[in-house]
Amino acid sequence: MRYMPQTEADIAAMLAVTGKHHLDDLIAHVPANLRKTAAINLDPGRTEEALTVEISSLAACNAGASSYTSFLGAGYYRHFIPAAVRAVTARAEFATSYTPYQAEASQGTTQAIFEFQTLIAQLTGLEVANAGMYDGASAAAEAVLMARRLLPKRSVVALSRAVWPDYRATIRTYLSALDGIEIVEVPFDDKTGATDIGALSKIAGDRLLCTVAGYPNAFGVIEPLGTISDITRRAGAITISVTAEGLALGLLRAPGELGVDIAVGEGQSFGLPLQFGGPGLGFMAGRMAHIRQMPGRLIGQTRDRDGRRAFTLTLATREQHIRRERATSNICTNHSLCALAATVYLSLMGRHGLRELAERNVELAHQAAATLESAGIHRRFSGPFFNEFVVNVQNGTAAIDAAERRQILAGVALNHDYPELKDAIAVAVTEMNHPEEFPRLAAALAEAAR
Amino acid sequence: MRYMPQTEADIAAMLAVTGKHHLDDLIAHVPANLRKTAAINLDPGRTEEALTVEISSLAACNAGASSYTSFLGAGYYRHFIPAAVRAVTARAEFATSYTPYQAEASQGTTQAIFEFQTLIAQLTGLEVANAGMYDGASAAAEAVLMARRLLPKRSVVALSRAVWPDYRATIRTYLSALDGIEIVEVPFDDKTGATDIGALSKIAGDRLLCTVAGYPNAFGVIEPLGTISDITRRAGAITISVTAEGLALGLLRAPGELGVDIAVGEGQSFGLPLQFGGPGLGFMAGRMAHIRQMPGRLIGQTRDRDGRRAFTLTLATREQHIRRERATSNICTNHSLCALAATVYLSLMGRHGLRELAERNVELAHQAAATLESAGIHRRFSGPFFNEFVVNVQNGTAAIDAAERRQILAGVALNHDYPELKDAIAVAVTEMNHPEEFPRLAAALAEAAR
Amino acid sequence: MTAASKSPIIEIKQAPAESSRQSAQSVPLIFEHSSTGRHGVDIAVHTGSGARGADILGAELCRADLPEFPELSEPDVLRHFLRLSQLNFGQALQFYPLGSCTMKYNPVVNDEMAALPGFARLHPATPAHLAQGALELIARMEAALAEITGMDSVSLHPAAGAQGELTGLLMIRAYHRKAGAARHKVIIPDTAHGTNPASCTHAGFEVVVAKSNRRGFLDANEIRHLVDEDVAAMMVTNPNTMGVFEPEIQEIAAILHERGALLYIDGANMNALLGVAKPGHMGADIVQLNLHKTFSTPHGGGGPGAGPVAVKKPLEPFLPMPRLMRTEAGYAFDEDRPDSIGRLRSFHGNFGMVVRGYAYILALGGDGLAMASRLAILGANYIRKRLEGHFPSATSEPSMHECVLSHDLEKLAHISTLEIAKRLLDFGIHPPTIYFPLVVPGALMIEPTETESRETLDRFIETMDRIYSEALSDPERIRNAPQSTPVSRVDEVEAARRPILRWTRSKI
Amino acid sequence: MTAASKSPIIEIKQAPAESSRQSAQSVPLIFEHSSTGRHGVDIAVHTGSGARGADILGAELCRADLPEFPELSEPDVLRHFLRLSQLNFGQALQFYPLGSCTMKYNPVVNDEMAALPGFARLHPATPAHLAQGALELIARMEAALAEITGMDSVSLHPAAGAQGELTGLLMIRAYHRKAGAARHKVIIPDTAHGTNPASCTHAGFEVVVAKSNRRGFLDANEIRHLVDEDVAAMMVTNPNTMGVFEPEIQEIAAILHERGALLYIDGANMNALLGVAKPGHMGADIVQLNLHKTFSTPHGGGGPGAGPVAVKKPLEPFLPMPRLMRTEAGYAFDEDRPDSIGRLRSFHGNFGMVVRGYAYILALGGDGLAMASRLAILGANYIRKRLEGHFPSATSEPSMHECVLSHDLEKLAHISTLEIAKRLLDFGIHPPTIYFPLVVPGALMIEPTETESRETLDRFIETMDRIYSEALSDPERIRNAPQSTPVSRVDEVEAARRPILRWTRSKI
Ligand SMILES: Cc1ncc(COP(=O)(O)O)c(C=O)c1O
Ligand SMILES: Cc1ncc(COP(=O)(O)O)c(C=O)c1O
Repeated sequence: MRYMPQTEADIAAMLAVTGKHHLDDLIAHVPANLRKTAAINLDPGRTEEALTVEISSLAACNAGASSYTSFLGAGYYRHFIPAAVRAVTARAEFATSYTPYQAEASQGTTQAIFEFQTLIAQLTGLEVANAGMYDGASAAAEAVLMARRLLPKRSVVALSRAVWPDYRATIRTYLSALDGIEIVEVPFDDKTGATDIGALSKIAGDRLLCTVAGYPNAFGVIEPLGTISDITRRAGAITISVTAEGLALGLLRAPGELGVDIAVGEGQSFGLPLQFGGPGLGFMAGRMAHIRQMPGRLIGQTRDRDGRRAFTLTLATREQHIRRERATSNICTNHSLCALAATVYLSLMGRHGLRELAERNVELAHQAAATLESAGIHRRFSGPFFNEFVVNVQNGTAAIDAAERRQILAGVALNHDYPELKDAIAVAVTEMNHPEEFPRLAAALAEAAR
Repeated sequence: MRYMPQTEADIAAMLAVTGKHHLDDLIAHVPANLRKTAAINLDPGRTEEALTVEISSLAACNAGASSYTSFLGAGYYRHFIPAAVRAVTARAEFATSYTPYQAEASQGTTQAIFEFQTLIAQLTGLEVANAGMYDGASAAAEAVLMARRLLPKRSVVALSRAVWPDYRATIRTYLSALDGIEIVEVPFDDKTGATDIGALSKIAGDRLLCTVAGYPNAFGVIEPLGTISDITRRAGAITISVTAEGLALGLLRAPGELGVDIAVGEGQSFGLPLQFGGPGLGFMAGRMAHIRQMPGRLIGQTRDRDGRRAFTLTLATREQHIRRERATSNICTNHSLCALAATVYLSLMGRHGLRELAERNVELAHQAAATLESAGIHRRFSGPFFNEFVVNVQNGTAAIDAAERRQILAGVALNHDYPELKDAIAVAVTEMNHPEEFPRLAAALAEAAR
Repeated sequence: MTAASKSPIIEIKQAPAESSRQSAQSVPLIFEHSSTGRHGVDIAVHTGSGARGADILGAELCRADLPEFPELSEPDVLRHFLRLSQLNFGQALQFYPLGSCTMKYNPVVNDEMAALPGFARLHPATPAHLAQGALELIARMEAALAEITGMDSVSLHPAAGAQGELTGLLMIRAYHRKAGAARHKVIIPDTAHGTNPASCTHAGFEVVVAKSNRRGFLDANEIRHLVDEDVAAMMVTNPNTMGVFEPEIQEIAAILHERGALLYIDGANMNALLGVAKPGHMGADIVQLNLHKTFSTPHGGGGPGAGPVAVKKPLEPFLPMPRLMRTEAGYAFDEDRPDSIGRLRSFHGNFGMVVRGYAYILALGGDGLAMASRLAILGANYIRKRLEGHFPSATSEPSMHECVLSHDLEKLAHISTLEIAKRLLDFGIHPPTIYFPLVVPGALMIEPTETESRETLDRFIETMDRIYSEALSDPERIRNAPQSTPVSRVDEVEAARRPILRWTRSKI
Repeated sequence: MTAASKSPIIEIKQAPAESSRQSAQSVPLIFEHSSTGRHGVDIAVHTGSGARGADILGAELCRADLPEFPELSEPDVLRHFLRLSQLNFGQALQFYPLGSCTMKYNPVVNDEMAALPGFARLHPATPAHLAQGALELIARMEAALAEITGMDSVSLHPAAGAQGELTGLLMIRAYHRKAGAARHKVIIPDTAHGTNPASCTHAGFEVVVAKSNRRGFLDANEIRHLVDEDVAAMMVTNPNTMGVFEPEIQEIAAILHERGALLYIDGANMNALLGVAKPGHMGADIVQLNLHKTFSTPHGGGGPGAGPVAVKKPLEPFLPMPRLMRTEAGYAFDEDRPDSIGRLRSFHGNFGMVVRGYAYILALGGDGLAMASRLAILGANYIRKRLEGHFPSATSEPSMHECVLSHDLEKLAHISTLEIAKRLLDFGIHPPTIYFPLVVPGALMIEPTETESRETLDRFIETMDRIYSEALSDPERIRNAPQSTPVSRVDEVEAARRPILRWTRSKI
């Protein structure tokens, strides 16, 4: 088989060294009953050509990937990825290396991740970021666990209902095993679509552990993060901001500036393909004072024996391989190559490009909203939004089907996760959408609404 | 612009050093009338996204690339290319380096090309091969020029009519400027499709410079190369074999074994995409005794100052940059990255894989021929063939159109280049064709023939 | 032996530290060669539809700037990261026998398959009927992994092995809850990987450590004493981190089941078991797999990977959301699963890794997978045998796909395992996993994998022997290693003492 | 200046030759780590349709074997070539100011465009109506290059610059023949690139050398004396290989035309002329362009490139076959062109390179191209000025996109230009073109291109100055350079004396 070099002769020679005659002699000590039933009943191996044909035919059965005009978002966003990002992540030196345990043979990975940590810290306006997590949802859950370690006596998690359903579900799962934690869902303001500040204030007592709010939130609405963190801070609790559309941080005020203690989010918008939802990239930033409670890998700057600057994994005493059952997290393999992609992407976009792109997204999204408005399709919420907004359409799901018949994926229906928003559709607009698409969308939805 | 780093500040600072104020001061010495009319009237630059969209839409307008079952060959062959070939040629160290003038900074390229030269020598059964030429046709022309340098007194080039039309045309163009050369076209045997030995014998006199024959030839027929070279050698002339389907050399007797002096051909089958016909890869192998008349680059093995094995461009005294008007060829930039691709491809296929693939091509092609035969579509020639053969179909071009309506590209009509073969179609069959396609092809052609 | 293996061991040697240390290999930080006004992309100009984004949102919502963010041209950004790549070792370039990590060849065609537009551009919220190809691939992969492990159902949801562990443990918890029992202990062997105990804590369990015996495996009797009705499950890595197949695993399973506890098998070492023994047949109730180990997806410098969980029928209702189901209309996700533990992440798992793993399984087929494990085991035993003189095995038991070796150089020459590891770098070989498992002082945990040639193993063996002699003849040389890498020995203590975790202008 | 440019010049230094020379970087030949029975591909098994290929053809047609052909697994083949790649410099990784070669950034997106299945899988014999996208791209590229050069028609047929020259010269020949004249001389300046005279000979012309004056350009009067009715044409590279714009080019064109001769402009240096001056306006009748220089297609270690020819109306009938034409049915190839010189290769040119070049033109647009030339010129003049102290310009004329420098180190320290070049390698910089043009003893021909940052140019300048001082203070160091490359100075004389042009078993 092409991936395995051993020839008959190699095998014979190696067996001889081990004093065995047949390959199976090497596993003779494995209980016979197990070996007898171990055969794997799958097709014989395929040539590279055959497997390429077979998998390509599966890829071809995903019409949604190509032949539709798309306004899908809801936590994953369609953005253009410069070819240079792929040119870097394809480098075998990056792609086929392990977690950089041997610093001297890993300065490429360690320096790139150190740059990633810096970029995330700069974007979030916080002091320090880790090397990345699996995705935005698990990063959000880990942030709550981190808050808990920082304030072990507190028990109430104020979780905005306007945080993405996937994220809220993940937080619930991660917390499900912890005793004495109470998750209180903070309603959203039915008009603005932002977290209900009044409701939050009521919850913000001395049992409050942390507040979790989207930025922007699941409705694309830009939360009044400053107010939320003021209220939370006054209660002596921790503010966690959750961002699924990382691009927004290129234009919106930085969470750190607004009093957030832990900023987490999804980095998919930073050069990662949609890939049907994974792998994505979780990011987490916080305060230096909290560093020992931060989960995940950290790369630090140090020196080599000759005084040259070097980078290495550090503060590992927080981690599972040292701390075992007392580790801050069980994370080991994270999403390093995705963090590298984000580092290349953000370096290419740079100081001005990222902001310009964010502005362009805002502009296009508002243009789309206006086009829909003039077709009688109104926004459900009045709060300011970034590149995604919610519209109300008579029998929303039917409207989505109608649009689909016109080769348009109009957006994501919210009724499943928000029964109270029966006819609401979340529409995402990025630089991949062209203004000519807006009237087509409006027409399709308006017709269905009639 | 993203490819150019200079900022306003850089430009100002650099201009200051050069004592200029404006960029255009640097070209003030260029005649004003030229500068005035020099503006380039083309669209403004495009973002990477925009150019990707625009070029992708052109790529999408080539239905022939994807949605048809294809039997096209006639000098370029459809073969599977392992992903590992692309993984190597994509390496920036290979792709963005120049011709290896500085050996110490080019051992990657020089060693790979040394390996290429060896592989081609092994395939052709000759002593030495060069670093590659543009393509098979120009390599064939250069081979005739080389023969001429070896036998300056001789004038007659016996060019088999069964050599590909493109190749013959190229040879004529390259020779057009040389005085005293006479190209005599050797007819092919109307039955076998091989070069007419009788006719060749008549031409093989003391004015014969060289004989040029395909192996296999334009009809896919495997020429009696041994006989051809015997006749040629007896006349004291040089035998040149021309191979467009390089894969054939993995199974057929090596030209060198059969008395060929110079073996040239096209290496596209060795891991190069069809790419609408270029870039391809010319290869040339010959005898060590003739090396000083060989055109093109040569990599040689030598040592560095510390005695370590090293590789370098050598025998450059044959070349234009040293020899100028007396150079063996004017070639400078060749197709080095294509030669690298071929080196990787041949290394992957290896000693057995290449032969197995060649055998599989023979098997499938003969299976296809048999299927057509039983549908009443007969081979035009009786000579042994590799993976391409010629069939006769009533009003051939009409038949091709009929097949096309059934999403089949049945082959290449020969009537344009060979008026005497009015209804002949060259059908190529490779490992990319699946046996189920053969009855469909037979049905389509048979119907049209009726 | 071929020329390659006959050729003398080659060592990268360099000059006295001083000179070799100002290597042009060192690359400034991206922020340090940034220059105001440069950009690596061009953004389509404002359509003129109306106000600019910042004006639309208003100043109080927008940040002033992204100060200190990089400003470079595309060529300079690319050059920066290409040059960084040259500072790394990688499996594709070097032998990388990192124990417990299965650094096997990552087929390049798999990356191309994942990048097919039909997969790469598929949005996770695409209506199921427009994503049937992706869903079918998921279904096929679930079925293949079930067959390979001998389990009943598979979920591709978890992002990595550790998340697979957490998933499994939360399922165990839910299972007992459902049965009305709140068992709160999980037994873990002392040889377990760190993620095992960490996952237990995160799943709300208390860890009970089981000692493996001096032969390096678990004693059923020992386990019997530990299991009470407060024990929810036992987590066993098989083969364990000593590279030893747990011979009494079936008895252990029986003991656990008899007391109503479950057996979780950590399948990170599945590369030893393909077609050799199925966890399902050992009595496992839950197994997690690491696609980035056994199934060849690239490690990427620390992920992304994927950690599917496979379970037996009784646990199926507890699998995380969403579950793929077959309807007459085709494949769809089932969101209505009352007993499910819920989600541990967004969407449908690391699909890009699933495509790669599936391509790998197609390439090898059932028999190829079985051969892979046998050759991996052969390689480990070959190395173990040939090195036994200087680096004896930490166990008398047969090794599976990896071997754990020890040495006496600490005693003889005050040369530590770490120093041996660093010295290996000078020969262009990535070191094995070291100081793990914890039960073996100074352990060298070597996993060659089935994709490395005998010549490569021989070169490693000869290098290890050479280092052994060198330790006795010239220990300084080893203490000064590595000499050939872009940086010399990195000061990790300093890094932890004064953490510098980001660049700031002042730091230049 | 930014931190990067302020940072001290970094040099790759290594140990005394002896030690640094047994670098693990040296890679055995692919044949040397081949082992009987290994294979890097699996071939689909024989369908059982009938006999095997070898039996079908019979023994006398088939070779026995491919003895000595490589036998390796896929991982080992990949590792071999990846490791070889690490022994190369490349523009993407190092500054590569090779004069006359225009080593500018090669945008990676261009490679992706060429690899689109619609182009990569398009067979050259595809019926035109099924390849309209490709044909339209060709048409657009022809039009763009005509606009850029100020010429009337373009053919993308030639595979490289030299083949473009041959094409042009054969057209010139055909043109005169058609006019009933058999002119057999072509005038070429002494500064011409070697391909120019070589192409002339291959086109059946006799070369007449024109001296450029001591200021480094051509004298119209001088030319006037050389032109008689036997002169078919003059080939001029503009800017010439001194990097100087030929100020009298228009007079020269007039002189030639007046005597019925044609002007061929070698456009290899077009990177200096974009939006600056169009060859067509200078009086050129034929121009060839090198897409792999001006238009950013990768050099690939020596190709593939593409060498389109652009001509004025009167020469259009002689362009090579096939010609693209627009019919009401769309684009098609015109095979019926009686005056055409015919073909110089198969099919329709190096289409893959045409796609890349077109993508580049789209990316820059008209203004971007004009800016590219201006910045390329700025860089060359900046380097020339800053180096003039130690490395004076070989001409007093203003430089265009490249500068040709000389030095007195041969005299002062017996340090040759070659040694300076080798020493540059130790600083991670690829040397300029050396000893060319031939008219300048020990020439250093430096072409920085517009895609290199000022910091990169500064580092080069500082390094050159450092080498100059070193030549005086420590010449041995320079004579022993390079020290940091995988091999030390390579013995090219030995290579030519006893040519070893292939591996053979015995050679091991
Ligand atoms: C035995 C074992 N279990 C679990 C894990 C954790 O897997 P991951 O790194 O994918 O989270 C590892 C990885 O090193 C391992 O070796
Ligand atoms: C001035 C000049 N003319 C012609 C050529 C030949 O071009 P090519 O190498 O593409 O054949 C070159 C290439 O070096 C050149 O510099």
